[in-house]
Amino acid sequence: MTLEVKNLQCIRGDRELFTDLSFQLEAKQLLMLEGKNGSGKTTLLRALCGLYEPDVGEILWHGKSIKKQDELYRRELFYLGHLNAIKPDLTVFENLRFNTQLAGGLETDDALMQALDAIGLFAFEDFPASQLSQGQKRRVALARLLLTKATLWVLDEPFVALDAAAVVLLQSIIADHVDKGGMVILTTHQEVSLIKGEVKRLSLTALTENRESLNA
Amino acid sequence: MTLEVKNLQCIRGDRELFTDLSFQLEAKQLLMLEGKNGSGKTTLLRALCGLYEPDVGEILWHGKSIKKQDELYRRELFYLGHLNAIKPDLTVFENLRFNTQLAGGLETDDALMQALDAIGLFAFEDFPASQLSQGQKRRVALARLLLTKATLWVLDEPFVALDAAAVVLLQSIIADHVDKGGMVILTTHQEVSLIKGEVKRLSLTALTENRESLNA
Amino acid sequence: MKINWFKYAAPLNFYSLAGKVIPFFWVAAIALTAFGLYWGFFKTPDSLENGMKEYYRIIFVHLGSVWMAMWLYIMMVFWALVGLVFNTKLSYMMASATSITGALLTVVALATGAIWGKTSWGTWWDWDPKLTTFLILLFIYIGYIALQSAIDDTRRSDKASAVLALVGLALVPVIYSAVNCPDPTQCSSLHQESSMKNIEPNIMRGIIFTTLGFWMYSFAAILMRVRNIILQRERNTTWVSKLKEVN
Amino acid sequence: MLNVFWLLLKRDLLLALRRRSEIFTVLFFFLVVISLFPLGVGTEDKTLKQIAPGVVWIAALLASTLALDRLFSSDFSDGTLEQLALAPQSLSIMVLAKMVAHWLLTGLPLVLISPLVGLFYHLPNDSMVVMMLVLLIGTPILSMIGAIGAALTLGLRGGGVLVSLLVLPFYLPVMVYGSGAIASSMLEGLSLQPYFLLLGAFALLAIVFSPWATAAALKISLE
Amino acid sequence: MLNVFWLLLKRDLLLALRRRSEIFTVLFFFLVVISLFPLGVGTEDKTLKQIAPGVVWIAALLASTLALDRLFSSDFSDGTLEQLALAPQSLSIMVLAKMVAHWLLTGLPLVLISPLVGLFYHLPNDSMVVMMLVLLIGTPILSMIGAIGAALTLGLRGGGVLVSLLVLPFYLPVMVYGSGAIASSMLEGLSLQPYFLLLGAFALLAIVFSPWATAAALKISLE
Ligand code: HEM
Ligand SMILES: Nc1ncnc2c1ncn2[C@@H]1O[C@H](COP(=O)(O)OP(=O)(O)OP(=O)(O)O)[C@@H](O)[C@H]1O
Ligand SMILES: Nc1ncnc2c1ncn2[C@@H]1O[C@H](COP(=O)(O)OP(=O)(O)OP(=O)(O)O)[C@@H](O)[C@H]1O
Ligand SMILES: [Mg+2]
Ligand SMILES: [Mg+2]
Repeated sequence: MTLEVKNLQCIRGDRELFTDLSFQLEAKQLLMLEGKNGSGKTTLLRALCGLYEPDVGEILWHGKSIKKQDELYRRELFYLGHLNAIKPDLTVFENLRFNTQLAGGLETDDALMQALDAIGLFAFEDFPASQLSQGQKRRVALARLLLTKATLWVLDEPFVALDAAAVVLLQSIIADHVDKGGMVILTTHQEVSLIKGEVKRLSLTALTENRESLNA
Repeated sequence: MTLEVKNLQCIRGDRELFTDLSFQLEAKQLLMLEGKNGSGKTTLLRALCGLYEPDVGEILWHGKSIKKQDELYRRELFYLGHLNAIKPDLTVFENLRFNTQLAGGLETDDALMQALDAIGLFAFEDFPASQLSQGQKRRVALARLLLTKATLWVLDEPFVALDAAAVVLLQSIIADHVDKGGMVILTTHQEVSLIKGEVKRLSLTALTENRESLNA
Repeated sequence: MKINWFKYAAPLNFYSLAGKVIPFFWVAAIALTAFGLYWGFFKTPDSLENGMKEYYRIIFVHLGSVWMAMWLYIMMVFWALVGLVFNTKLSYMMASATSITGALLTVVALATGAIWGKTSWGTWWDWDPKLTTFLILLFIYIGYIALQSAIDDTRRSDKASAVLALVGLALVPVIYSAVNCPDPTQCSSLHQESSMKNIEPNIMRGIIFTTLGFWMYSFAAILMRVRNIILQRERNTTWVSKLKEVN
Repeated sequence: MLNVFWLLLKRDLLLALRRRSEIFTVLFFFLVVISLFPLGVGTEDKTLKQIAPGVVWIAALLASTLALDRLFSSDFSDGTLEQLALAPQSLSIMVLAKMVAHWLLTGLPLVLISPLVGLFYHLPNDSMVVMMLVLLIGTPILSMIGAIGAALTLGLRGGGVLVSLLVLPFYLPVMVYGSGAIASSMLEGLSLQPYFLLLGAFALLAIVFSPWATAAALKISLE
Repeated sequence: MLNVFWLLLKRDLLLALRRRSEIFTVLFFFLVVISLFPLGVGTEDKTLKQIAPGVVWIAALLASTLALDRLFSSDFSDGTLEQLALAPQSLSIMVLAKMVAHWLLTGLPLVLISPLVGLFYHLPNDSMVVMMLVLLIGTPILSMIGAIGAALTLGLRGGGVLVSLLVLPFYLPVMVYGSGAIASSMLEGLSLQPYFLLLGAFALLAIVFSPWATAAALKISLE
């Protein structure tokens, strides 16, 4: 089980975000993507999911290009971006149910309720999502982490809007997943510490700055 | 120059967020509003701005209810919420110009450009805002802080999406304002340290928990 | 002889190639159109048997633009499809350049037709199937151009407008048949006879020359537009910054 | 595969039921279009009958475009569309579900309310039945072609007007044969079969082709 | 106070005209809508003249409604509306500016392109002038009433249906008298004064009442 990135290059508009980016991620590894605002973290994550087509380079899952496996790869992938994918007109419970079922999950209603309780939304299950606070909305989106069977988690600034208690909770959820043999790629401007598992770091700013100093 | 809050109570749906909340803020003071997700921080901030009408209680500015001063109060107020108020179709520069002019500012184009440079958006001035990263968008919104003449700043999680360098920068901007005799109210789940000025703290969770333990 | 087509699919090579051939197309366009018009004005009868007066001479411009407008639509769809299949940037650029010239010629066809209509039927516009078809062709061209110009990101705008062209390709024949034969039960009896048979060979000659002239004009205009698009899109590459016309 | 179809269909209907104002806007618009013409044209029986087929189709066309803009845009802006694209199922199936929901919310109400047109325009009963039938076959085509346009213009400014500009010319054949069928039904002894066959063929074509094209367009817009 | 009016007007126009092609998009949109009718309803000279008044008003209603959706919702969802409400100026003035922008972008183009309607529908010159005049008076009313509806449906859920249903029928008199005036102009010896007086009165009423009502509705939806 490996994710392999080979010679990736992404250009947005006139700006080259990164060139010749290669790395490899194995089970039980967590990759922390670092970089200044606008360095291309989100772009890279979207490319890894297949939502953005890189200009050059390949992304391989189990040694095979992700473009060629399509649904197979997506079954093992969990992506959460800046947007929560929460419908304001549905209740918290309905939101979670729809999102897990969409990803192919067959959880019972009880399991869903438990996940919501665990993430700290006890008694909010029947609230319309429009009536939640910012952090509560993020929690609804994160509740899916407790239910998904995906191996590869791709999380774009998951800690945003969460309070201290929720940050600790989420850290333990992530650590747990890595521990059990999963893989996680995440970006964050806050420091995260894991107890077990291997933490890799990749800094996009460094890449860009190297290039800039080379050009200059 | 004082902001005085007297016996404020806010109820959302069936939930009492806080009752009998009173505090006072003077020049050269910074108020850190703390609390769990969903404890009512955003609601309180919006009430302070007059965007949300509290169920009970009064908010006084210079000893007079804010409802009765309307435009006068709004002239001295700067509010930045979860949303950036950035138009994707306008350029970075146009966004900043519109937002400052709307608040009554008469800055020259040069001043606007300087503010953008200072906040780390050099060379992005003519980009459509739709092409910015999350953190860059937040920076556009925060650039207004460098230009506003408002006394009272109300900031809802201003550090979200910013990278480490920008967090430091924003902290110094806030500290500067307090130093010069301004007032700041902000919520954040990250720790912020000020060098000078007085830091007050108000924890909404504590209030709620007190009440819950009283009820129990 | 084997030509490496893909060599010219690179913007750099295409740019210089196009620059070399454009003057020839201009010369051909002007010469052919001038000859066609000269023929039309001086070598054809002053009035036709079926009562048409001098003003029938607008046909030399009218038919040329009508035919080219339709032909360019096919070319536009072709380039869009090539772009979708081979993912070559150049073919998207060709499609977008073609759409503008095509729309322009459609407007010319409509305008010359309208002027003719005012003189012969006494009204600028009538809802005749032929005219309506052309109006709709204009709408489809405009839709393509509007979609393209509404999207900033060139990658997205290229692909999105190509999908639109593809949908158009499937639907245009259907639209054509709906406009020209609204009543499916009587379609065969209403089938339009080609008006070409009635045209004298003498007049036909002039028409053919102006049409060829318009065709050459289309080549020249499209190539010039593509060169502009290339410059704009590749403005940050080294080869563009070394061009003398840029500096 | 069918699972995800029902899942999306159910969700879209549920959302629409929670926010009913959109359905009513479409219906209201349809009614305004239909009732405005008798006012201008006068209440002559013959004229009314003559324009009725065209008016009802134009009303349907315009009403259908009115709701197109929102077909994908809320899913796009709250991030659900990303999740749909990443779900381990075919996007075309989900798109089809959304098309069906769109039709149930904008096309079907028009079919149901169309007898009112018959009343306003003094149509004979036979024609009213024909009208309902052609609307039943024709309006889904509108939803399906419209979805392609909506996907292409996702997130663009001026979306509503732009979609209509793109899509209305493509609606034309449906309108021509749809209103042709109603008009023929008022004349004696004309066979309506060709009309129904043609519309049926269009519908088939649209069902095969449009979910695929829409899914492709959505993926392009997500980049 | 006037400053903020110009500021908002300029911004809304800038947003809409970010690309120059957008003006053309609107104009061609009208052309498409206007040319749909003859294809659907029939191209006889008499029919064309009869439907023309209805057609232009329906085109106006359609464009107005299509753009209404975006009038406040994008400002609402990106937080600009909060900033408007917190600006040290009267919200009604800003709302008025947004209404004017909305009219300039949807009403005015129609007024300008309406001579083409005359051409397509073979209208006499006098009627063309009347048509332009009633559109000039009537389309701003559509924008103003529409703005109230847009503001009300912005926040209200469920209840929004009822309120928008209350607002929409106010469109009807404008359209009825507007198309009535054009139709009468084609008949000999009818005075058009009553139509113009009525429309003028509506316009006055709307100008006085709607910015205030819209601002109030916006404040409610912001809570
Ligand atoms: C599909 C597009 C068109 C084709 C193939 C076409 C072709 C022709 C041809 C071959 C003629 C020669 C006269 C004849 O019929 O024998 C003609 C005449 C004419 N065309 Fe077009 N035309 C097209 C579009 C238009 C348009 C868009 C207009 C008006 C806006 C127009 C207006 C006229 C008029 C007024 C005449 C003279 C008719 C007469 O007096 O016999 N045509 N056209
Ligand atoms: N749609 C777009 N079109 C063109 N350029 C874009 C687009 N979206 C983003 N960019 C550019 O790509 C760069 C990287 O953006 P990205 O969102 O990947 O950054 P990021 O590392 O996630 O930053 P942040 O920490 O602020 O979230 C930015 O400089 C931005 O200007
Ligand atoms: N529109 C609404 N209608 C009813 N209740 C609401 C509404 N918006 C928020 N609430 C409730 O009010 C409470 C406080 O929300 P608020 O947004 O003020 O929290 P917060 O302290 O800012 O939380 P966070 O840290 O997550 O931003 C929440 O529990 C939420 O459920
Ligand atoms: Mg990012
Ligand atoms: Mg909050």
